[in-house]
Amino acid sequence: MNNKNKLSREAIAMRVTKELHNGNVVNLGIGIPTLCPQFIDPDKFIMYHSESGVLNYGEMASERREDTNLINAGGQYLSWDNPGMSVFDSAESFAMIRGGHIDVAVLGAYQISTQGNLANWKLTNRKSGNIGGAMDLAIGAKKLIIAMEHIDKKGNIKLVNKCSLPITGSKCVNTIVTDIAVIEIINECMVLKEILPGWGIQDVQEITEPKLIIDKNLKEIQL
Amino acid sequence: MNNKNKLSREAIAMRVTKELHNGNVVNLGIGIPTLCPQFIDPDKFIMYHSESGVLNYGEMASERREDTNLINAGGQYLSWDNPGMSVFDSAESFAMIRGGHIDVAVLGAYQISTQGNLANWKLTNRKSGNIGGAMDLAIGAKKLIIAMEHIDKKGNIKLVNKCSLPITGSKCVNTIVTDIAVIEIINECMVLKEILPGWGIQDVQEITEPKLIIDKNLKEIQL
Amino acid sequence: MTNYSKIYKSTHEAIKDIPDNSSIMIDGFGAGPGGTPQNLIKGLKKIGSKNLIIIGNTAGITMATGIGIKEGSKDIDISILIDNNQVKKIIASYPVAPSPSILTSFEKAFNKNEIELELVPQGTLAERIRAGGAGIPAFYTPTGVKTELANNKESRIINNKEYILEYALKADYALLKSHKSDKIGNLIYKGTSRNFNAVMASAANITIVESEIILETGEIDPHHIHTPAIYINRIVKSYE
Amino acid sequence: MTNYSKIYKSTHEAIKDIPDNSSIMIDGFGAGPGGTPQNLIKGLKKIGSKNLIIIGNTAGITMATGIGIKEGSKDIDISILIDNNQVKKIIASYPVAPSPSILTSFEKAFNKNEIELELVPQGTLAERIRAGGAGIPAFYTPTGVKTELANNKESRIINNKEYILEYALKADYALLKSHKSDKIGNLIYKGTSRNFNAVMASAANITIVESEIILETGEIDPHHIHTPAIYINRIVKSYE
Repeated sequence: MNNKNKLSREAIAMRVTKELHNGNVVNLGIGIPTLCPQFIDPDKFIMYHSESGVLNYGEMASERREDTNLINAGGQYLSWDNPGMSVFDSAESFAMIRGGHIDVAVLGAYQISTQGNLANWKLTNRKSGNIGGAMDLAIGAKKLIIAMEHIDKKGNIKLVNKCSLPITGSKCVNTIVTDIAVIEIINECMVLKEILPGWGIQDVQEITEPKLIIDKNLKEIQL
Repeated sequence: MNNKNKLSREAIAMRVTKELHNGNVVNLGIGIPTLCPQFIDPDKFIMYHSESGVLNYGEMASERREDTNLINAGGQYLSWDNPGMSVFDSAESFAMIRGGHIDVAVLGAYQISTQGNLANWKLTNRKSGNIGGAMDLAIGAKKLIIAMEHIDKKGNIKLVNKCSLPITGSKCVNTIVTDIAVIEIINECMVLKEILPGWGIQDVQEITEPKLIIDKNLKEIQL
Repeated sequence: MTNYSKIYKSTHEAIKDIPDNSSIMIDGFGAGPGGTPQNLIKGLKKIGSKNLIIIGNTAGITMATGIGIKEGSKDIDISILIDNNQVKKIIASYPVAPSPSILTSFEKAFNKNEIELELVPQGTLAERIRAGGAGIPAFYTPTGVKTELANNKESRIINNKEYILEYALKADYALLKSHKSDKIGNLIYKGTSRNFNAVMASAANITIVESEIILETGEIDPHHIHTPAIYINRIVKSYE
Repeated sequence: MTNYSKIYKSTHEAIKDIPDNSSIMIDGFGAGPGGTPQNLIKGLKKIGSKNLIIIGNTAGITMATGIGIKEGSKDIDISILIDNNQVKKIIASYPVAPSPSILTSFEKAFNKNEIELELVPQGTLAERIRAGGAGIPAFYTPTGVKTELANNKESRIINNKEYILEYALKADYALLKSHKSDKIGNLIYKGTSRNFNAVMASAANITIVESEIILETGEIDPHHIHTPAIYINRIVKSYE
């Protein structure tokens, strides 16, 4: 089964961008989510927000113009050139998040439960983990999309009945885009909406702990 | 007794300014307090704050340069020219007040009780009164000075055992500068510190309901 | 794609969907016309929506008192909505004229029990609106403790000091006035006209701004923006 | 009298009175050196005050990870205070390196139980500090509800949604970095280096800023000031 084709990290990001609509304010977490902007339909206007205190940022800075005073939450240098960018303090940055002003947050995950609980800040083999802005984004964004590989590198299942890792937020996940499927959480059930060609429902179910509900319009993943 | 000399409103303001120290942040209420700046020792640097969202304002604007976009809380036009002025929003303006960043507030009063309760927002013959920033200033300023006439125009006593009018703040008044005396509230007692020449202790007591404690260093009012 | 624009063709287009029974935040510190979205208020009178709840610092004192307005000015305030019987309730800190001898439109209606009032200290009003925009449902504050405004409010001792619990304020609409706006709604206010505008911007479902100057997106230095575009839904040009 | 000045002659003069057992807010978003008051941190190492509580977004991850710093840079972070055994407790949202394979000074000490940690979500940290500066002793927030951070915290249902109660954070000192300051302490930050600096400014008993550029009072447009002078007690020039 694991020999079947899977989407690349870039292709996962590409699929996520179909969930981002014209005029949306979007916060992208570290990892796969950061890959999204390059795949956005150029007709769409997306305002990107970062916890570090910046709205409507654009490209990464070219190497010559890197400025330690303009970074995203992951410490990447941003360009000063995006028209309409604004900068502000951390209280304002999180007022935007907690206050419901972010339309979509895209984050990674260690585990997601069928209730929509998200675990993405702490592993059991480490005495502490990093929360950063994840707990605020999890409960504050109007829509929370998780972009991740369906199972982890060691083959452990990430879509579970109950998170064994400490959770980041309760009942907060709306949509999960993995390398083999698109799943929505509806009424505390995982609903299989799209599936990668070459994968059968049973193949996906085998690496998904909760019983999947199959959407009556189940489609192939559209990129 | 009422034929005795009393301080003018300007002289009350002049006495108040002796309580304002170099480097202080000061908020001045409408009425007598507004008269203070003209009497400040020019060697003192005072940063004036107004609830309308301005810090370190200076003179009133000359008539030709009045701008409805730069006012104090009383609606008076301020000059754009004071070096080091800043403007900000109302949440910030009151964060400054409530957060204890105002060294001295100078307000007027209808009544003050011996506990230091202040009543200055509502009269009984009117269905509503104006609170504005008074309740925030009353409890937020590090030191609250009241500048007022000792009795009102109808001869009613304003320094009382218990306020009959709705209060603005509880146990908040520190110092009272009137047209005949300077009184400090210490341990819920009114302590007579200074008295206008020509007035005897008994004269002041007659128009002051609480029993005055006489400071052992009772002085004439120094202007 | 920086051609994205939130600009509406006219005041009327920007506000015509405001229904009866809406709650509306309207800035204007109240001591003068600075920061007051006068065209949006006039437009709101024209469309005539009824039973409105208006949230602002004053209940409209500028027109009746002349405070902060220049001689011969045609400045208006929310009194025109009260006179037009559109307002059922006011939430404000400074509802009446400073002098009891001047009766504003609000006070006349209030004395006849034709309008409700929720009186809120100015700092608590600003903080409740900020909380509404910032996802904070309630907070404790020292302002108003042991006053009649504390009646029926929860109180609590924290570190030996008494506080009362205040709840966030949100609204269906906010009507703002800015000095400059770019096409996506990054705003700059002038002087003290920022005061409640910048706080209300975040606390409404739909925030509409009239701006004296409209700039191309990219013309404002990111450091100079007072209200980031995230909070703004609709923009109209302010005319004299 | 605009000759009034809060400028100190040297970093040492500005911080030499910081005693043992102080709580100190230090900005630096942590993902790189932007906004970090590196000279004040070095000065604090020199004076050697012990048993400090440090409040910041990270527990010092820049030096160990290289995140956000340029090759060959000599940028430092609060790790130098931890290495010097000056810190007893950290309050932060992002205390360790993103990769478990990199051990920061903090994580080494933490794994040996030589240092305490209070972990706070980033937005809650910012809001608790803002509350500390704004006279709000406590507030309810949705962040962290039903997570292990909610253990031992009061919770409350408001309008059918669950929230937890969080308390204000204040400190004895705040150490800031600004791009510009005038002589009375009106500050301008550059880009995202504003983030926790502008919030911490208000929440300490004594706020000390190192500024890249020092201007005469009056040289900054009142509209462009990010942190008003009311919050600043001491200013020093930042040197490379």
